[in-house]
Amino acid sequence: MQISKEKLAWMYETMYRIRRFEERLLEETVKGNAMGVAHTSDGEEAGPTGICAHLTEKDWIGSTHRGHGHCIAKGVETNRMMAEIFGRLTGMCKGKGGSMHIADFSKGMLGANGIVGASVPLAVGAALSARYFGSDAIGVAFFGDGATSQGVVHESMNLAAIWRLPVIFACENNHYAESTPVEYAVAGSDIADRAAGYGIPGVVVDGMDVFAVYEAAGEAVRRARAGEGPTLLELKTYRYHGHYHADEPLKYRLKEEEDLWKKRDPIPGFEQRVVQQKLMTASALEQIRAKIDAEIEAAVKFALESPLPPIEELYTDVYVNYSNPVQGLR
Amino acid sequence: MQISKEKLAWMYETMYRIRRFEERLLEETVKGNAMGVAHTSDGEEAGPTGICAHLTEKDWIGSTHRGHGHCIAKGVETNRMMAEIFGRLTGMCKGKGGSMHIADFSKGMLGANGIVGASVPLAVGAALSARYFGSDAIGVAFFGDGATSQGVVHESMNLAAIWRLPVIFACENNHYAESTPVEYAVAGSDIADRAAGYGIPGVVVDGMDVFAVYEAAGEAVRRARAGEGPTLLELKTYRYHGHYHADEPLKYRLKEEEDLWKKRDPIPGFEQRVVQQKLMTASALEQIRAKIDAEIEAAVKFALESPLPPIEELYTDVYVNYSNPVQGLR
Amino acid sequence: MVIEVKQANPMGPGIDAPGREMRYREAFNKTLRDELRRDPNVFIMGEDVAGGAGRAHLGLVDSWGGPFAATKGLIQEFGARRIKDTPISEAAMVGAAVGAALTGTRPVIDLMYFDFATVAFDQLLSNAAKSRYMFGGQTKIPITLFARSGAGSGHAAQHSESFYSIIAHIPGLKVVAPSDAYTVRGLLAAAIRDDDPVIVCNHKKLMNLSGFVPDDSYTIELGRGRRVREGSDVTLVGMSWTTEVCKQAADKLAAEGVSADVIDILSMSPLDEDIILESVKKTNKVVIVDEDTPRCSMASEIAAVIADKAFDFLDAPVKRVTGPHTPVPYSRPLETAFIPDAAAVVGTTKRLLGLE
Amino acid sequence: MVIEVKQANPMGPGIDAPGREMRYREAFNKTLRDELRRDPNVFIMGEDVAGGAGRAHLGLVDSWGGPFAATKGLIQEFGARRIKDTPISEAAMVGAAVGAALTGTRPVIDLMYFDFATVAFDQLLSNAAKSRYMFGGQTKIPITLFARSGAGSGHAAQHSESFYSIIAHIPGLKVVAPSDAYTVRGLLAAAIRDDDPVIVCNHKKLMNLSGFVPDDSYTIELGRGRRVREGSDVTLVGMSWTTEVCKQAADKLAAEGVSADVIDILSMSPLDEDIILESVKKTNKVVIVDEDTPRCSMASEIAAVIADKAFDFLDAPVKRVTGPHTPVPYSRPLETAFIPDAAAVVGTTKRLLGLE
Ligand SMILES: Cc1ncc(C[n+]2csc(CCOP(=O)(O)OP(=O)(O)O)c2C)c(N)n1
Ligand SMILES: Cc1ncc(C[n+]2csc(CCOP(=O)(O)OP(=O)(O)O)c2C)c(N)n1
Ligand SMILES: [Mg+2]
Ligand SMILES: [Mg+2]
Repeated sequence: MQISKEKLAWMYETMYRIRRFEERLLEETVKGNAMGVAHTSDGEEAGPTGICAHLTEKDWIGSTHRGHGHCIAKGVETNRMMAEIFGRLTGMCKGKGGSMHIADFSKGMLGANGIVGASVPLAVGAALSARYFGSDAIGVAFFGDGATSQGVVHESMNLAAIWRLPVIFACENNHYAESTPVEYAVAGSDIADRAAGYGIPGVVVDGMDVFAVYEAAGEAVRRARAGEGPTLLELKTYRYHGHYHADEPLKYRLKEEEDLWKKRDPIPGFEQRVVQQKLMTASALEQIRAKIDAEIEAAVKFALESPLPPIEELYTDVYVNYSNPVQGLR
Repeated sequence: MQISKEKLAWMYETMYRIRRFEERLLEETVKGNAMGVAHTSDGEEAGPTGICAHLTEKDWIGSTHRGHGHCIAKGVETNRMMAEIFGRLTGMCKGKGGSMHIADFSKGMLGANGIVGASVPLAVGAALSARYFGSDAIGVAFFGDGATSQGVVHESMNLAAIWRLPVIFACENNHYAESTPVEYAVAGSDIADRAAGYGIPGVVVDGMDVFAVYEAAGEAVRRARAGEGPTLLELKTYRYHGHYHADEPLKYRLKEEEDLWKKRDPIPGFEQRVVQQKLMTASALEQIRAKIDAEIEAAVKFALESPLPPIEELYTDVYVNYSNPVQGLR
Repeated sequence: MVIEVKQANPMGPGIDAPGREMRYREAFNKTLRDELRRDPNVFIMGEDVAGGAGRAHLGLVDSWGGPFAATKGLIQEFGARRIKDTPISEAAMVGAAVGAALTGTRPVIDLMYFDFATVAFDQLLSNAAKSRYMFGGQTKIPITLFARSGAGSGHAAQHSESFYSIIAHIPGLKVVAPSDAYTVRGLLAAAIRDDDPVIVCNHKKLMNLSGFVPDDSYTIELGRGRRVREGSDVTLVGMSWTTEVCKQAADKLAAEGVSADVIDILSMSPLDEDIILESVKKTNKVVIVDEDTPRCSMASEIAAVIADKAFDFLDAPVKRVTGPHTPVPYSRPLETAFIPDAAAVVGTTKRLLGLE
Repeated sequence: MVIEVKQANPMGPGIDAPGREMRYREAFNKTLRDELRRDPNVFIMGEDVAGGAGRAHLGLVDSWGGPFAATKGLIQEFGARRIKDTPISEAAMVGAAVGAALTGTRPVIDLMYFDFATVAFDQLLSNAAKSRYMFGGQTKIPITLFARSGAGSGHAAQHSESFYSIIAHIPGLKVVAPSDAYTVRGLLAAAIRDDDPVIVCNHKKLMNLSGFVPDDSYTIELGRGRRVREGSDVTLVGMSWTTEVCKQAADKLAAEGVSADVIDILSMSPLDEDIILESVKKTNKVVIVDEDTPRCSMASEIAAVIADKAFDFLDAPVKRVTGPHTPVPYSRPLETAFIPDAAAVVGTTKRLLGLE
């Protein structure tokens, strides 16, 4: 597997950007600066990074309640993301969506989604559009292990399979849905095994290793663009924090398990490998980190200093046209 | 495989009862005596018969819009079925349900259902009850090839698999969902392959051969009663008539195909085999047919002579208790 | 072309345009064809919309043509790219339609029976209705869904729903209910051209009724009702099939010397409050007729609007004539009794007017 | 025990029974425990209702305890047979609950957020609501579902719904909305003991409010509202959180010399029309306060009932104060503006009374 220098740097930068974003967000959430609930994805950076490394802005991704990593990997600006989570007018959605609904249509990001499983039909629909227009764009649906239990995910896989749509089903198996262990809730051994029932490839991937993800995703993207149909990737991964900011994961999982996963952290793993293989220098990595640290600090500052949306925003964006609006009967 | 004389006779009687019921019903429907739509299941008799041969009244089945065969195999009386379809007060549901909603809770028949896929969670729920009460009763969900595309079917299979519930998923693959061929709508090769994704057995069964069904179902029932969990049976079968009484199937399938399937008709197939193997005599078979012919004629007569429900029935059976009913604002 | 609807006789030769009588279902099918021709981004998805999918090589095409022949004959002209048979996966279909709409196409979905909106309900409520708002107006969701509503065909409880109110309740969705061949053509075209998600409800009892339809394509503005009878003693408000019922009732009432103004709301969301309020301000009495079950229904909404905004003009209680708070029964006499009919409307109106 | 609710002060020491102050969520949890003890056929299903499922052997039990700790501490007493963690499969869960209820158990389902009723919507509408009717009364469906409704917690559009009206619209279902610790105990117990499907809506903003709760178990009859303030100038109708809003508004109005009668409907289906009509017949003016979006809402239904059945007693238009016809926004100032508050109710009431 050949990866260009630029791509390597991009991967590192992206993973580290996600990590810093999530860490800083958690701090700000605890301080009360994020308005609502925040689901962070630190630990899972390799998945979106390794996949989105193959995508351009014309490709589409669908995302979940745990969507910051997907957004960042797809190129959404961190200051407008942070502002969104802080409920500001400068946010990606003018503060109307929040953490669970960050979208950026200019970047091919179809939106985080608060309904478990929703990303999947949406990404299939984007793939359908791509096919309809004869473009070689593809759709990627990110979804969790827990989401495999939503019927619409199954329906969407079948639909994409019979139509051979250019879509990748990227299941981020972080081993928990809220507090529920995957081995309790999901029947069968690997989630990737579900693919066989639809006659499509299902691949188990080390979701802590961005190179492994990059490789598996490369083949899935190739298939999709070539019109060979969908692929199910199961990225085995782990979320370092609780389900949401206030959750205490040690109520349902063991410290030993956390430690084991953290030993396989995708970021130091990447650092060691690229330095050892002399693909990047320690100081180049250091420079990237410094740049990102500054970027994220700036994002927090940007968000904090941005105005809140005016009350009139409550009433806009419901429809493109609606002849007789009802603005609440006060 | 040992099958008692009584069971053999029951099988023949049941298959023939279904066949006659459907044939006569179609005639009456054309005459305008059945009030609504009728989906007949002639051709598919071996499936419900071979499965229900293992069940008692304490076991539960869930059924579909094409439910007459399931009802009959589970012991529902044909005169009350016919009366239901004719919209009469003497019908199984007082004429309020019709063909798509025949239920008989005294016989373990959870109801035909007009929503594709609905039988599946209902049968899983019945299996859950059985487990809850510590009984060895089981649930059987009959559903079509088309129903595999409903998300709830998938959700139910996963749920039953993780809980090892005593349930059988009996997919009647009659190769069409309305006019849509299974090979178009259902990804993968055999529907039975879906089972592997849930870590449960999936078995392809010749749904035109009641002995094959009986044998496969026997093992599935054994597993269920023994607490070993669910099984997916795919019964390959064929409906002789259109999707409903007025449908013309030759618009979407070939005469040659119909002829091939009809050559494998489960009823003559059974006759030849039992006579050849000297398990039953031709005259015994003849006697059964005569009995059933008379029964079905009597059912038609019963239905035609039964009263229609009085208008007050419109308002009853909505709730067990409801303090402030609204009887239409006239 | 926008055809002016002459209030006095909006369905007949009062429309100044060449045209002909045709059945509701024919007007529907014709409109789909028009819109497919008009806009290459419009495509249709649904179960058996063509039928016998994948069997063209056996000489089998257009084998079903959609429920009630809605899409009959379209695959021959537009091919399988634009007339897409789907598996029985309403949720995935609607979800995918939203995804496709978000990315530049204009999907039209045949949901078959209105009841099946339930299996796709989350996609409607959480994605179709909310995406534009949640995403701060970044995008639009130009999808159209159509389905058959109503009792009267012996399909029983799970195939006879009229729960428009559930959809009209949801901000972000629009709902229209044509009441004849003329309005289905105009409303369906408007729905497909609209940039928001629109649900078009076709009552089964309207399917085979005929009416005058102009030859040229036209739209009826979403959110506009119409007057189908001019009168002064009482306002009857109808929607979908009950517009037909109101017209019958108005004719019977006329024979008894009662002059009824009949308003056909056509659009349930947006709702044309003005035309209703104007009529009530004139007649001072109103009977709202809705086949749907009564609680939190369109009838309730219209009654509430009137009780607020035309209160000072009301001379009598606001009356609703609706289906009962029950599922739809199968047996014909019960099913018939479920549906509000002209006799019920006449009876309620006469009691309201103190004539009985 | 059935405790008589003293109209004048139904939530405080006016109840003649030993008891204590506790939070809404505590009363809820306590009631689940009571009912699980009372009836061995009652069991609970839902996502993370215990949490960390299957990890008892690692010393990890009750790891989540359900959303808002609704089911906290129950698995220790009742075990995994009766406190069942499920996958994220609301449709299968509700469908299986119907199947289980049809065969003798009494399932109680935690749907988590009210919004998620949408993914199980077909199971609610087509199976839970209709089975008894379609099957001619052969069976009953004693299931209870509960979920958290309402805005105010920064969860945005897909976790803040109040669409009770959609459920109340459906014949065969019942819906209740407790408004404090006292009523949640009585209504939840009544719901679980009821033989029909009942949905219990718990507003997020009520969860941590405290109120007096009798020690002994009791039920509040489904379909009965209550008066929470006695007054004569205007009727305020509240439900769920807006009952709290109406009480605040009544206090403010009292300070300005306006005496408000506050009716808390408690049950949305069945609806206690009598208590509302009685009040309106006394005050001749009404403001209905509903957080839900306005079209075809509970507020619409109540307005329609009043406009029909208390018309002759009305001195002024029937007013609704509701959320706007929009999804729920995320950013706090917008979210706050979405929810009807006491100021809005006071403003509308004063305008209605000609005081502003
Ligand atoms: C339909 C639906 N049901 C339940 C929820 C509540 N919920 C939010 S996240 C979550 C767990 C999701 O688990 P998984 O898919 O594994 O994603 P992860 O949180 O692990 O990234 C649940 C149950 C929801 N948002 N939508
Ligand atoms: C949710 C839902 N979608 C669509 C329909 C309409 N419909 C009724 S039967 C049917 C085909 C079912 O096919 P299959 O499951 O193979 O059963 P079969 O008719 O072949 O017995 C369809 C699409 C329905 N009843 N329910
Ligand atoms: Mg997970
Ligand atoms: Mg089939």
